[in-house]
Amino acid sequence: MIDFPILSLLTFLPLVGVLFILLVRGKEERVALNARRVALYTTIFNFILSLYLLFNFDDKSAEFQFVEKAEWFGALGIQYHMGVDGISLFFVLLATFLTPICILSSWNSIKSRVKEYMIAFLILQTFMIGTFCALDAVLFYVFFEGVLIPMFIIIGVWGGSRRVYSAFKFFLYTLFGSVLMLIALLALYLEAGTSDIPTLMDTALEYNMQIWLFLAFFASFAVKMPMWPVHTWLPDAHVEAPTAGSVILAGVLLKMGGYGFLRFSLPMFPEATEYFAPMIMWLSVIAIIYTSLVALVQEDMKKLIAYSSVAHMGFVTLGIFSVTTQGIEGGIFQMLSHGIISAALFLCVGVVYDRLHTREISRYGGLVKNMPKYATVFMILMLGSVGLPGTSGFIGEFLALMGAFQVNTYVAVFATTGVVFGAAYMLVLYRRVIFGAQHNKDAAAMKDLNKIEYTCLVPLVLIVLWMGIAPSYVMDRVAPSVEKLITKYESRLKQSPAESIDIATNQIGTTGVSE
Amino acid sequence: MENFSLSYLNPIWPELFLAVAGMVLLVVGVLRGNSSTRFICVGAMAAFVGALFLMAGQEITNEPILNEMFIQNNFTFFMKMLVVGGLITSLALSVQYLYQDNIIKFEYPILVLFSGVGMMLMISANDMLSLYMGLELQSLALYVLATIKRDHAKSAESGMKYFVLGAISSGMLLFGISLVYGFTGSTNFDVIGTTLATELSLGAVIGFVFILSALAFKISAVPFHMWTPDVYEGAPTSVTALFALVPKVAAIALIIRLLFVPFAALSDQWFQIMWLLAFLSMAVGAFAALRQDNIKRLMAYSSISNVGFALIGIVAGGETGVSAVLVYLTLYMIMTAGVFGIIMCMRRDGVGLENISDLSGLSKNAPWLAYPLAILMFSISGIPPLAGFFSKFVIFQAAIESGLYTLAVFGILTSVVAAYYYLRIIKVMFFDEALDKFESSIEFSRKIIIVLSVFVTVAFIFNPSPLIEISKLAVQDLF
Amino acid sequence: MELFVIGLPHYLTLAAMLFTLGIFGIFLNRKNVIVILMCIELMLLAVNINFVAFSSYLGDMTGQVFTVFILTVAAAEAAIGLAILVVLFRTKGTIAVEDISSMKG
Amino acid sequence: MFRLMFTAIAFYIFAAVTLLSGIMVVTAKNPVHSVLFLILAFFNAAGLFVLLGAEFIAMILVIVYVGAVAVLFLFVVMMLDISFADLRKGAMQYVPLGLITGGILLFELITIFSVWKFAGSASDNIASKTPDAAEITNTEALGQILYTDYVFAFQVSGLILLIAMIGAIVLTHRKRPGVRKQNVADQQARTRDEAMEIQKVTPRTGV
Repeated sequence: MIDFPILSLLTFLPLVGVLFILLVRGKEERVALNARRVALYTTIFNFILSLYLLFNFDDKSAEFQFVEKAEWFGALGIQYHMGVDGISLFFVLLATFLTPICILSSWNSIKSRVKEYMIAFLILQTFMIGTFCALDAVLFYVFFEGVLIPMFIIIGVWGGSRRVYSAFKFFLYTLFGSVLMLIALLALYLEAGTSDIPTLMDTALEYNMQIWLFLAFFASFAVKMPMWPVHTWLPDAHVEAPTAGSVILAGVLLKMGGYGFLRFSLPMFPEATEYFAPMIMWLSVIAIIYTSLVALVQEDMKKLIAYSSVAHMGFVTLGIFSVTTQGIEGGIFQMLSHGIISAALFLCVGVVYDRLHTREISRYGGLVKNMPKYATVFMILMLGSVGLPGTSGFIGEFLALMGAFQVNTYVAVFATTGVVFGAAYMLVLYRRVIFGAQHNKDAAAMKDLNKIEYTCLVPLVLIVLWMGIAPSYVMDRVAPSVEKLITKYESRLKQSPAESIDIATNQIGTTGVSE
Repeated sequence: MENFSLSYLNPIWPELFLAVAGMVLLVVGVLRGNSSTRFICVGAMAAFVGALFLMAGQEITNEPILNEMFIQNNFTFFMKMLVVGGLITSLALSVQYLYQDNIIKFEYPILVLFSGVGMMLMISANDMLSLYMGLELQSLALYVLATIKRDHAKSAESGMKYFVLGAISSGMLLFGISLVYGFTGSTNFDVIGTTLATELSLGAVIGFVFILSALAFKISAVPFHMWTPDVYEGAPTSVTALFALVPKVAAIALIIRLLFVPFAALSDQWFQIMWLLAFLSMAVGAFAALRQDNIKRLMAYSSISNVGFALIGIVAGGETGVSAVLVYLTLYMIMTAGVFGIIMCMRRDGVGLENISDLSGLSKNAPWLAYPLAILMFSISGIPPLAGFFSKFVIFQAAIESGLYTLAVFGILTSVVAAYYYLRIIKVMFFDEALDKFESSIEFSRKIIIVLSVFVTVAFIFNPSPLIEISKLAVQDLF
Repeated sequence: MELFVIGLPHYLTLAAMLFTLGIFGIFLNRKNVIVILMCIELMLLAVNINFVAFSSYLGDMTGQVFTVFILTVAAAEAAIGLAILVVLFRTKGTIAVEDISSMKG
Repeated sequence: MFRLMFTAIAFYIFAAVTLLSGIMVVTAKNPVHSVLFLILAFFNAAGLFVLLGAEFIAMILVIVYVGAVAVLFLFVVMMLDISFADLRKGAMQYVPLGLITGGILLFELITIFSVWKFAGSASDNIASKTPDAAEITNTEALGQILYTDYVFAFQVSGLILLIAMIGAIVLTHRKRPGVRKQNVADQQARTRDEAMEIQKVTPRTGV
């Protein structure tokens, strides 16, 4: 189809930007400006390059496309293997799309150590794109885990007052989950003799093995998602991270968990998935309802949106683990939609935070009078987050719930109440910030969106609307891959009827003796 | 004897060369006094480099010579390369330090050189006698090195502690050797191996346990680790760097050879012991380090936990396990070299600093130190895409392959705990307020070491295969 | 009559007792480095008895050769140990080992 | 029979004295006494070695250990002005722990020796057979293998002694300013011009 390694180019191009920034010398202000520029140009160019990916993507095929293979870890037979299918395509785009916006949004708000900041973001982009493109489990792990380094630095250096605590919590929570995944990955590698993801998807594993591996992978992805009850790092990280950090965290990093479920858990451990799916669906429902309630009482805007993220991710896991076509498609769509909406919402918080340096809801009010553009943008996003028909949020939630209905009515009914709560806290937020009396003089004097903020927010709003009105563009590309996933999943389940569900008697947990 | 020709000594040439070079340098030093310290340092490094070349040009014989006391094969070749590389690194790091810290003694590089000879002999030992002699040669030199800053109470204390515990451990080693000798009638590794394979006696097992505990002391595996933090803290930093880089590698090489050549038949027994040592080392190394404020002590506990990880590979055994240990040691050594290079740069007003809090805000004052250290810390905590991840990867791969699930899961969890204290250093450097600047003069050789260390750490991901393949080749002679 | 037949076990038992005594002595005299050094010498003596006894009963010279080298090395070790002791005394004015814990773990 | 009895009695005496003086080394209040008891222990161990037919080792033990090492200990003990009373304070608190550890260790070791058995092939493994004592003395036998079969270890022991020497010097040797030493070369190199100065002394002025 094409001969140039577009995925590698996409992944490693940001590093070229890093090199350029490293070479920048001179006065501090000049360095800062140049660093911003280099970062912006690199990421924009990367985004344009990723559009090429989109336009050349064969929407009939469920196979991996743009595949690249190269020798890497020859001694262990681990390859450098990249490729995208319908599931990962849009996540790559999400990553390339949000990064320039992040860089633009921190154009003025980041004043210290600009050079390092931009480097961190570019490296982060490399890891994010790599995670979604990797078709080798070890390669995936390298990218997946590598994200921790720049993110730790971003939260810790440019974050708020409790940044150190949050950065550590973020790092250690995520690390804890993913090291368990590493062990599982190694076990998987030894069991199947390869770490190639497409091959692993076709490898049938023993039932007990599946259960253990599923749990280990689940530990990692659930923390990353994050699922209740391991979500507690997220509000802290969001609150303390700089605006762009929150944007990328909510927009892309959380999706790695959901993507991991689709890439590993479902296709590789079908029996285990079937066994655990009901439990996970209930966990999702708890997440939706509980965190919505928590969000309702938040006084901090970022915290509120953070909790709403957990709730929205609940819909994602609900959809994915219903293992129905609608459910999974809904889950993916919800992830994409949430990636855009929550990113934009965090940007909105950033806009007012830059002006007033507080995120307390009660400090604002009546912004509609002095910031009409802002109020409009915020409204569309708020409605998207609530899931109003015509916005992207609606499609995702609706499909996910449809999927859940087919499997378990109770779960679906409870989850639906979550939608109501979701509407409640978002509307309350909107009313308190945008309407009401202008009791704070400083808030009343704030200027409306400036050019940069406008440039950041408008594309996001347009995409929210476009995805809501014409979801088929995305869906058509996602559908074949999802279809294939489901077909394989079901055929695998039929092939090997679940044997006895007796975990206690298996041998995996005990220590073996070396030969 | 009449057929004796010099070519018979070919396998031992590098050691002979080093010993002679050491003596020549000693004479030069005595004649020219302490003012020649720098020259002698360079001379010792040159001697080591010469030994590297001699080794590289050697033919691998795998035939024991000198009354079957000395053997040279792929495994010893790999380990000696590592040891000599570590020694060159530690000398390159210390030259400037010796002058800054006023340890201008020409004996310093000579002791390092002879300790190197001892380690090489130890690695190549094929007999309990040559093992003991090599071990003592290196230990004695290291005892003196730990104490070398003699008008400094901490240095003297650390030397004393190291000496006392080292002497006790060599007493235990000898007692074990005597029992093994008594039961098998030989001190030769191969003979012991074949004897034990045919007949297992309780006495030999007990003797073996004594030997193993003595060597556990040398690698500071828990519960034989008590000396490590004190010695690391008290010894001059250049000596600490040496301790962190080299002797453990040599001792682990020795343990591997002992476990897989003479005591291979006792694998059921040593499996349990090593399992426990690995488990405890990882646990203590991770948890005790949490409350350290001194960066040298922190590195001591870090080395304890890293020894624990290396031991996992030994427990896993087989070609995969042992070659994983070699990969692990190599990468750990490279990263540690960089870390100590940076620790040595922590100086203000002519005083070497050792507290983690002294690093505060380093990323603003001296980003060229802070970023390398951060990279190395991330790497040691095993975060991809840095080299440290791959060292953990091969170890845990070996563990899983041998079904050591408990050990692997426990190890990986302690590595999360350990990540916390490595992160703490990064936090101090990046998130805290800046203090005064460090002294800026950094010698060229130290810069080179830091740069190389960071470069390998970052670039290892691009081609990890050669190291793994070489280490696989190296361990073939063991099985 | 049994009592008069001195066999290998007699020597080994003696050596074991001496060795244990050495270790016990180290525990007992934790504060006094110089006695610790002497205890180490006792341990080495026990080892030597072991080696010579084995050598004699196996009819093998290796054990005796080993002993010769142990004696040599032990002499070197004692010299270094005492030198370090002297250094310690000069800098601290005491040889008490407990004072050595000015470094806290 | 008599010979056997004599050997047995000698063994018991030597062993008992060795052990007792060992105990005294450990428990004596004054380190000087410890050293002296250590010397006694060495002497008796040398006796045991003679009983085992290792005269050379016995000799070396006396010469090297008693003559050099123990005297070195004595020297250091007396040279350092240490208040030994302080050193013993609180020593008793470790006795229980020490007794328990030592007891367990001893029990285990003696248990092993009571079931003592050479490996069947142990006597086949012998590297250097002890020659007949009637033909060749112990010292000569040792000498014959020490410099041939064990030349490697012999050389390494040389290096170890070198290290010990360097170590002892580097740690304890101090340049003492103000100590005048004879320098033969300088003395020899002196010329008359340097050594003498001829001055004209005018009367009643002084030099």
